[in-house]
Amino acid sequence: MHWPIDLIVLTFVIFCAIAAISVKDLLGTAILFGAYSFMMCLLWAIMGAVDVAFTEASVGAGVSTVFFVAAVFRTSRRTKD
Amino acid sequence: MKFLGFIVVCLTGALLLYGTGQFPAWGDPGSPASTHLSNYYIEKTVEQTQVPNIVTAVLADYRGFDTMFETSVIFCAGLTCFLLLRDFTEKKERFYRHRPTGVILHVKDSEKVLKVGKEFEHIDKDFVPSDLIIKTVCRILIPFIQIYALYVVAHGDFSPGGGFQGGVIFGSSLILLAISYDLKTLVERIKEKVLGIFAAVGVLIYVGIATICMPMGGNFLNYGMLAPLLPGDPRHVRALGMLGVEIGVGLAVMAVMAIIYINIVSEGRHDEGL
Amino acid sequence: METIISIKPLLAVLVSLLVIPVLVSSSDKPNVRESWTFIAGIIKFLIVLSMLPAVLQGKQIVLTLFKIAPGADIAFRVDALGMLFALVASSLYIITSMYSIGYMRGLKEHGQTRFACFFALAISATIGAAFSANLLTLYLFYEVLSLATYPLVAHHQDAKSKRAGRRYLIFILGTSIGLVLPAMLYCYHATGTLEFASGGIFTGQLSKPAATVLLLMFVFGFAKSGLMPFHSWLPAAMVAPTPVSALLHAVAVVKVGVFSIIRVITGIFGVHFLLSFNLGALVAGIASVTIIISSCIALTQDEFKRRLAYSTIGQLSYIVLGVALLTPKGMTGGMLHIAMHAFGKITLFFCAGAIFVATGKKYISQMVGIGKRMPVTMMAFLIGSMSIIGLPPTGGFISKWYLVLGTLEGDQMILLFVLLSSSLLNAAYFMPVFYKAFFCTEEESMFEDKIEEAPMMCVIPLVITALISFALFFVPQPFLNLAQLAVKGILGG
Amino acid sequence: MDNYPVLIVVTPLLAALFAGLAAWIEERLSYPIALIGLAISTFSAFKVLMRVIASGTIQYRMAGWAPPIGIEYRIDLLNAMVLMLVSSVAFLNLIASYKSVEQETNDRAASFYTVYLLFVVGLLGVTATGDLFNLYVLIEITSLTSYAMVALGDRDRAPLASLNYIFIGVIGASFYLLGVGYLYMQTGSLNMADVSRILQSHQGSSIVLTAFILCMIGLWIKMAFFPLHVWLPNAYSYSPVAFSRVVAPLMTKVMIYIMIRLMITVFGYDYIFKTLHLSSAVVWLATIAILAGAIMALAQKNLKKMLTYIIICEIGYMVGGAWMGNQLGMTGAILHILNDALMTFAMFLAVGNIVYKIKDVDLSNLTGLFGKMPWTMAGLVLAAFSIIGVPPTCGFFSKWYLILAAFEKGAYQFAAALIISSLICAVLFFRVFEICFFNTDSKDHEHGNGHPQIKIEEAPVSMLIISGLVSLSLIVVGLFSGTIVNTIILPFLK
Amino acid sequence: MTDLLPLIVAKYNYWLYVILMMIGLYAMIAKNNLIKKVVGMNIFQTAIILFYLSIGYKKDATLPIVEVGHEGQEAVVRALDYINPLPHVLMLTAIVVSVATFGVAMALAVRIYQRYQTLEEDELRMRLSEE
Repeated sequence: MHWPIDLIVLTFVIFCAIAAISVKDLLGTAILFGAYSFMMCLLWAIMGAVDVAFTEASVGAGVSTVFFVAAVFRTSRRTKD
Repeated sequence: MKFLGFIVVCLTGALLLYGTGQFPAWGDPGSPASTHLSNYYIEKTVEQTQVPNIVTAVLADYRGFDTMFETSVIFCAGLTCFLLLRDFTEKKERFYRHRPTGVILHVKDSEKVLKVGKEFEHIDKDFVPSDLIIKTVCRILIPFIQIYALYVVAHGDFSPGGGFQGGVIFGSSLILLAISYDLKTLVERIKEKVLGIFAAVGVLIYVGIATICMPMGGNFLNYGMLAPLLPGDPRHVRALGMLGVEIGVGLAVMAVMAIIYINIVSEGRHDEGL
Repeated sequence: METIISIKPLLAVLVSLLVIPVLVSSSDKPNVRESWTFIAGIIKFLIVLSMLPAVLQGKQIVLTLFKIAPGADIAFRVDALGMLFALVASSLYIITSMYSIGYMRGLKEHGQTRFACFFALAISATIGAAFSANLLTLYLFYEVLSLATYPLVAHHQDAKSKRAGRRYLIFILGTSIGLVLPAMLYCYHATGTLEFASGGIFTGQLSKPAATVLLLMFVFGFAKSGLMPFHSWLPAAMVAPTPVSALLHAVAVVKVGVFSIIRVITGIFGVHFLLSFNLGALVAGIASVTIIISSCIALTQDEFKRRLAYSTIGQLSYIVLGVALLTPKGMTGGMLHIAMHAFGKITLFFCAGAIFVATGKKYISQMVGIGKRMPVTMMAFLIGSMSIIGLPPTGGFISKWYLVLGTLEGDQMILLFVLLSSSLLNAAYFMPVFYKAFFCTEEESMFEDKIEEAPMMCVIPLVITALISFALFFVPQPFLNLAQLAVKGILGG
Repeated sequence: MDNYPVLIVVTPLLAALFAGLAAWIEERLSYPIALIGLAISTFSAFKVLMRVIASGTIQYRMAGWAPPIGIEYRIDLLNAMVLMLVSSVAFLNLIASYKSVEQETNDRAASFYTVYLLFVVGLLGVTATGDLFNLYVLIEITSLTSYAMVALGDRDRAPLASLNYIFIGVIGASFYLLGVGYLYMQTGSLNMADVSRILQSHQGSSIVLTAFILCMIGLWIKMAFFPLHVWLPNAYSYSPVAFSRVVAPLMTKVMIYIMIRLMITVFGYDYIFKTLHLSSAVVWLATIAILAGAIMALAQKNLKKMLTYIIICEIGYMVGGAWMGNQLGMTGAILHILNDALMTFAMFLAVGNIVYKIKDVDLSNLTGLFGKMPWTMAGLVLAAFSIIGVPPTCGFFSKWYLILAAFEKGAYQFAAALIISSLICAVLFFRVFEICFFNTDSKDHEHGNGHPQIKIEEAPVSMLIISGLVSLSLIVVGLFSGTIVNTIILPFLK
Repeated sequence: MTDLLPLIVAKYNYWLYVILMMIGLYAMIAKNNLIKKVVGMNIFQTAIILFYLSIGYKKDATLPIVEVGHEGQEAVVRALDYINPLPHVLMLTAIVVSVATFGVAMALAVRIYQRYQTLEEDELRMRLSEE
């Protein structure tokens, strides 16, 4: 087991998750969300779920983030919380 | 609301923690989940389907029925975005650039649409990207990304990947095109109609292959029955069936990703956007 | 007991249902529509009549339609009591249809097709209730009747009828869903059957308090019987056109309520069961209170139809009282009173309607001298009111006679007193009308000379019913025999 | 080889795809395609129902793999009944929808039919499947399509209603998915029958208990069981009529079906009622749900909104019946699935006709409707009677079983709630009838001579016929409820 | 206390999933901005995926791709050597579902913004009650 890597990634995942929902700028949320997805994907790759990790890398960190940015582009970056 | 949310969250958390108490240790090879069904898949897949990537085999064959509906979900998402956002009316407010002089015209509230050609160029109101480096790099990259996507689809039987991942990557390459140039470039290259047909056809390939198995004498989705239709070693017929299905998935996913992106970013007008 | 399986009861119910589409399709041809109503009424009556001989021979006609749950089917059974009621309702339906033609056309009412359709539906439900073999079927037809009557009550579609309709529904639907339904389901839960049996369906499952509560739920739940305190819908419902008040609120609807109570007392609880807990007296008490109070209220009413309505409330309680005596004579009297009161009261309502058609007057105080202008109507009124009061030579006397005998048989002197005093009250609220109508000078008369009798279609029916009331004194046989047969069946004699 | 079970689900799916293609090629083709697809599906469902009644449970192996390995369709009497119900309701509604879809989504009718068919595919698949995870995927199809449909409705409010629906719907589905995960962890299997077999030996496990609670909460959210109902009224009342006519009768009922399926087939009676002792608590919840639904319905001023609260009230009936823990209760709940679906369908068909004519169904807009749309109103009245529980409409008979079950268990509060809700429904509907029957502007005329002749303006015939048929079927089903109970429900429960 | 630490360590993936799930759920319920809610929804869904994958993990096992010799030399496959593939399959489907939902949610957010010019829930509620 690569537990140090594991632990670092885990910390990042939680950090990104909390940051993504508490940043006061939606574009920032978008990027943090992408980072969260990517960290998650790393975690899964470590756990041996390569197919899922691959999908998450292309979907979560890729397309979803783009959708997110597109939506923010068409709405607003402003958020109260 | 916050307080209520907090309580609900705590209750859920408590319930989940309670359930966690009797979990088998993490990674225990003897846990029920890792012994009951999974062993069958691991041991029999290659023998029965000739596909070394067990995940692909389970996905497209043993549990192919799930995947068929998963593809339908994706199709449905694309359709929903189209239904929700697509707006066939032309925007009243437009910007044009006079090519020779570089003067920008701002047309407000006019039914008349200037003819776009040598003289005038329709430009986006909100976002006008014109970075030569990005354009050039993307121009070079996109074909490679697309080839990679095809590889992911085709090689899904042997390595991680498959129709879904390949489709998403292909879709991303289209989105990249839109981002690096502009939306019009993408929409001109691949018409909305083509995307719509691709999405439906992709799912149709899947369902069609599954359905053909029935008149061939097997159950729904039983690729083994396709042997008379396909060339090559009859032992590989299941692998071929899966490949066909994956292509369908890839096609559908690619189209749907593009549809969702285009519709969101242009608010359904398909003219201007990121 | 011998039973015959026959489709006739179903036919009797269906006839007027099946005629509804025909009525709707001929809505723009009033004459065609009316003749269809007639034809249906007559066929219905004939079907009912054709079952009479078998019933008089002590046979029962049964038909099971749908099996819902064990012991609770949708089924018909024609026995003497049901026959008696069906005979009254179906014969009066023909007469009322004739009357309503005269009445509705005389007043140029709107929505006559709708009126005819719901009338047909209501009478179907009445016959269905009469022929029900079990409580479930009875409840079914009871509810259908409640709902079919609503558009009739609210026929005028104005603010007043809206209020009346609302009150009608709150009382009728509220009690039937809120009281009868749970009581019925509890019975089914306790016994596993809802079939009317001559000895009742309970075999010791109930303690006295439970039985009391259940009985009260039934007695008050069938609010159509007008027992106090669930009576006030009936006067309110008098805003309906008179044919409705006449057939439904003097015969069909209210009698279905009373009939249901009789069925529950005799078929569900059983006479012996009630006797053993002495619950008959409870019901009789409620009935006597209703009799006295309603008669007193009737004295104060000036609107003709409302006075009649309060009179109806009292008379209905006679029937309940008679059955609650749980003695053979008393029950015979009660059942007989279904018929006798029906013919008497419908005559009175017809008269009220005829006066309204001819003069537009609704209040008794406005009727001074009307007897001179409409002598036929008022003579019929006299016969009708005599029947209600219970004076010979009218049918009312016979039923009241049996009721009195019943109280003596049961040694219920208080009830005897109630009966007699209420007869006096009856006379007190009817005779002034008659007095005002005839005994006045020409100057006091409130009517012009040109006022004449109502249209023929109004007058003929009321003459017929008056004559029948009269004749029933001399020939009470069909009804009397049926009532005695029913009592014999119930008491297992 | 007999492929009817899978044809029930696959033909609408194929039809959806072809309709989707037709949207881009020849728009007019999509409606007939959809119609044919659902007709075949209904026919297959009928065949399957007949076969199941005649010869018992049918198993169909997808891709030919034996059950725990592959996915199977296991169709017993309960499934077959619900399948028949879903497919025929969807089919009839499609016939009735032609005009209203034209009216409401003029330029994208073809896409509408595609989504509609996918929704039906989801419902049918959910009902037919014997695999826990397949169930999740299909729930997601139904959910996703219903988000789309809801958002297509009222231009202003529908998107927000739909987004809230998404949030809650995702929570519900995810809870269910988590529950399945817990079950998978305990048993290693996803096939319902297999899971059930393995669970026999894990009755006391906290994992199973958590799985059970998670699944139930997930489904309760999806079916809008009282405290979790907030999404339903807006979502259903703002959606297009053609869709609310099918989602209102079917969606919650199918969720109830899943709940019953999980209770009976997966976790088992013994586990729920003998090991857990949750029965009384849930029956109390159901009682509150019934009363709350009914009372909230009283506060509504819009016919469609009012009906959605009545749906919430009816859900309480079924949950309460299913959790009563006796055979009568389960009978009542299953019978009520059928009856409630039919009566809600009849109700929404009638409301659809009204909406077609007068757009806004605020109660104050309904005056004089009995004159204007007599046939529609006749359908509405029948449906209302069924909801109130007037015999011989079918609503009465399921209530009959439910109340008896409550008596048997001694849950008198539940029986009382049923009766009170009936009374409240009576008040609700007669309030509507009063508005439709009396003209508010009518002068105090003594004798009706002032009634203007109201011109009849009925909805199109295609809508009327379906509405009438379904309303009449309420009585027919009611009268034959004994037969239904004896041939389908009781053999299933044995 | 001595056996609590190993318990925590042995199942830390599960604890993590519970925490992520709580974060996601909290964001969905308590956040005011609709897009934030969508993010919460996605976190919630990925937490479930993490849970499933944790079930499937096997110590000392490798990726679920069988090493096949060339042309017919099929080695004996030992189940212990490979990670459980079934959760992976299920979660592929779940990811697809979640991205589909995400796309639809974003489209709806755009629609709502078009109509009301805001994505804050309290402001939306105010706008709705004004009308």
